[in-house]
Amino acid sequence: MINEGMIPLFVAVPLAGAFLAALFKRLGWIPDLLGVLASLFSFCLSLHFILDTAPGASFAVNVGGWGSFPEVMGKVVGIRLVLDGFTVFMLAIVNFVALWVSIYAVGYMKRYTGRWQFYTLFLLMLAGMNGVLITGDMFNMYVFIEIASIASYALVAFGVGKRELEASFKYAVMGGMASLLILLAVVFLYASTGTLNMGDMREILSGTHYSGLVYLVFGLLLTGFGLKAALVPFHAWLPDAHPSAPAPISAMLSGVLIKALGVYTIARIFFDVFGFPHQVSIILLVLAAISMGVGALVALRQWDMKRLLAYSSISQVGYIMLGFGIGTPLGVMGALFHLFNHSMFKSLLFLASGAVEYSTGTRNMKEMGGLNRKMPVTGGTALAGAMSLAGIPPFAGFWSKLVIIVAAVQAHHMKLAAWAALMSIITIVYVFRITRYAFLGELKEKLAGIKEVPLLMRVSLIILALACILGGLVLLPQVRKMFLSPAVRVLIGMGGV
Amino acid sequence: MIELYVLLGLMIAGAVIAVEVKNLLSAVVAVGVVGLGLSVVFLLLKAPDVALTQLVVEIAAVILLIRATLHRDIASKFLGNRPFGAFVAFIFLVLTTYAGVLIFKSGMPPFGEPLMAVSRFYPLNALEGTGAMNVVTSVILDYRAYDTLGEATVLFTAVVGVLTVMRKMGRKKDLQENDE
Amino acid sequence: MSKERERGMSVIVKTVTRLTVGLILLYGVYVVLHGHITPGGGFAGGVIIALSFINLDLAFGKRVSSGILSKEGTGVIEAMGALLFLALALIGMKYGIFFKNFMHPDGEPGELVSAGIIPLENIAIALKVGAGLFGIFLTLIAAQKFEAEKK
Amino acid sequence: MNAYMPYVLCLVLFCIGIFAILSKKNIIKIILGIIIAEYAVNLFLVMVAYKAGGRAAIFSPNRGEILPEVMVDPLPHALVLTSIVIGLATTAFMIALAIRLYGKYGTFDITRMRELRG
Repeated sequence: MINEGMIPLFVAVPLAGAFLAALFKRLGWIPDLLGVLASLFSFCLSLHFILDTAPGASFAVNVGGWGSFPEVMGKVVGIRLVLDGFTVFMLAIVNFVALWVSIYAVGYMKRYTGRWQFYTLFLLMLAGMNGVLITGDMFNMYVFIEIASIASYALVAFGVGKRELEASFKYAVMGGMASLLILLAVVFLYASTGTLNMGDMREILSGTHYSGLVYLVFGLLLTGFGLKAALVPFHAWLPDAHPSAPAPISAMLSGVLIKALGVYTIARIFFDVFGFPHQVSIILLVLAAISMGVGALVALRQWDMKRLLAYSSISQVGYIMLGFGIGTPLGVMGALFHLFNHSMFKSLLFLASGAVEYSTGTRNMKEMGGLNRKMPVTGGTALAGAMSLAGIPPFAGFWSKLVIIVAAVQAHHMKLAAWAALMSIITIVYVFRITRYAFLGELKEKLAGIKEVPLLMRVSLIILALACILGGLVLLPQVRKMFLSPAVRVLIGMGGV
Repeated sequence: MIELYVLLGLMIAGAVIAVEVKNLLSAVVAVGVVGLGLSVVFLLLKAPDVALTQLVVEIAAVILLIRATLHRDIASKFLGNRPFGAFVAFIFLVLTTYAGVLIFKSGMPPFGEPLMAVSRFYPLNALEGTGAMNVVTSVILDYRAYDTLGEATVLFTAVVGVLTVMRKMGRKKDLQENDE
Repeated sequence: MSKERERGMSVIVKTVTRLTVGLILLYGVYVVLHGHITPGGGFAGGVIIALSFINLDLAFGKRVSSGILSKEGTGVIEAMGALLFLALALIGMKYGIFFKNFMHPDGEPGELVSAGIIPLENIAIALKVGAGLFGIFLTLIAAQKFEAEKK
Repeated sequence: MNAYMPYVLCLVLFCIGIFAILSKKNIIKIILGIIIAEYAVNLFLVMVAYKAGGRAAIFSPNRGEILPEVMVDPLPHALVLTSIVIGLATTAFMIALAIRLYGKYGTFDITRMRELRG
């Protein structure tokens, strides 16, 4: 049975989990259980919306029953939640990663104090991301961005060491500034259109010639969301914040948070509300090209495993933005597919680096070596993720990069296509460094006594590795029709192309 | 509307003092002045709910800030600027002001004439639809109650976040990081 | 400093506080309960209630205020307030709509009991905000001892 | 005076805040910058709502009849309430971070916190 009234549960259930975890903090295992159950529930709900509805169906629900009224010419007076193909696609990714990360964390977080705080913040972050995804209201989007952001600042500082606090402060300052810019843009939009609902805003704006004010809004939104997505001129916080967090949180931050808060919002607002104007396309292409280059080249020089992965995230988000910037159906499909793949392999790699740190106590790749012998599961799964990141043919990452490059060629962006291809070669080089120094080679004497990580952590690693290996199947017509194509159609159908 | 300009001028002066003064405690007090000016401006602009909330939140924020700055010997020690950041900030400032002055004429309704395309609905229907005499309350707790849920959650997140960063020890013993 | 934390401020401050703190608390409760009729509401009222406790703590020292409400207590009240608000939203789903104002209409507009669930929501928010802010205050105040242990 | 003058002054306030965030070394000053910029955005919202000659958006039995047509725009007021509380939350969290950072480094100078590079 499908019921659009169930849409608010994506937010309500994780929130209830968070509040209950704070209430029952004394009972040791209750927060863990609540964390896993709430993310399991959201994942099942998103699966339910994918499998049991016609592909491309779109649902809307008015909170409090305040929909459109004739007194204001059919505009929406309350908050409307919208669930369409793109939303479902993102919800499935976010909640899938969250589920396996929460299971992984049951084992991993035994090393830290304050478990209830971890799960409360984790669920708040999940609720914030889900809220951003399902909302159809500009200001509501800002509120949920803030929930997810503040939870992530606190989670980055979870270890309360010098580095964690410093990284968290930088992240909080940058994120706070981004939020202010976004809020300012929302106010400008409200002042000039008189509504906050995205659908109504599109109707009001589509008839008119864009005034200078709208271009100012473009600038503010691109800066704000660019800061959240860590596109290159605005990326300074990411390489500090993502490695400092505990490994499950690094996986969430790099895997899904920057996408839900930065990439999704840019795609949703610029494609869906503004109809993807030409100027934005050019800016996105430029930012994407710089991000790809800087991220990959700096990653080459890193010895800290998590820091390398963080720079790699900047570069890969550049690929996603390249696909969006091209703006053709093929480009958008490549971008969404790469978004899916990046969520899988980057969270897998961060979890694997956490497993390595759990066993060996170090993140410096110079001190590792030959870990495959002692930790076959971690090594094997990390290898799968690394191959997917590098874009070696049978793995999923190859197909998405191929689609993006083909789309760039089709749209006559030859230089960008060549640049993307060159950067994927550099990606292969730094990925090779991870596998070469950490997992292959001679086992260091110091590490002779290490053990494989506990069962729950291994399960998460294996599932995510399977997603990396089998991710290419998303391109099969049957799966694509259900999962990927509706999302593409949402963006293109409304967009300028 | 001359009083509005006087107050705005006072707030800008207070902000400049807060940013540039050497003593931290003076800076916090200057921000308090800006906040109080803000709540009076809210009253002038016919927003009593907002003025009340701003006033009490201002007091709370200043108490917390003074707790953070007071009793620290370096409260009066002056730390300079970051030249690069100041440069970026200066460019941002010039661009935004220029853009703002140019752009307000094209697309913004003038001050004092809101569009009220949607919000025309609320004063006309709030009394019947929700039963609340205070239209702003009817908006925050009925028409847009979902936002308020989010807002309450933000504060909850901040409380848990404060508890999290205030823990003495992040990792369990014998696993402390090297820098500890 | 630590002595002041233990025993509070001078006798003048204590006397004035003793006279005013009840009134501040009462005003906070008034603002919360009349949020749907007059300016104010759960947030403003909740912060005022928290400020009355903070006032007590600053004037009389830690022992008096934590005798009334400890840090643990604020956490419990805060979570309860948040859950109450969420529960009000979820009960609406029984009537088919998230955040349905299911008790409206229930009284003449302008009376204390009117406006459906809005007063209840105000109370939930006030509990949450008041306890949360006081909790933050207590946590940050306890931080004074970090400095002494500085490495 | 120009009909947009209040907006421009508000933008100036915002820019002062952003300037403090980007250029100051002292982390308390950075927090103050965020607070000021936040005030500016809140002020902007309320200015957008103002209607010349309007009344506050509250019906009152004691003060005679208030026509709904002359009320100022209530929606931005609701948004400002939300954004004020969000601002308080952010500020409180950053103050906690500042206290901890002071405990670890013994200074409020952000340029001397150099554990992270790259």
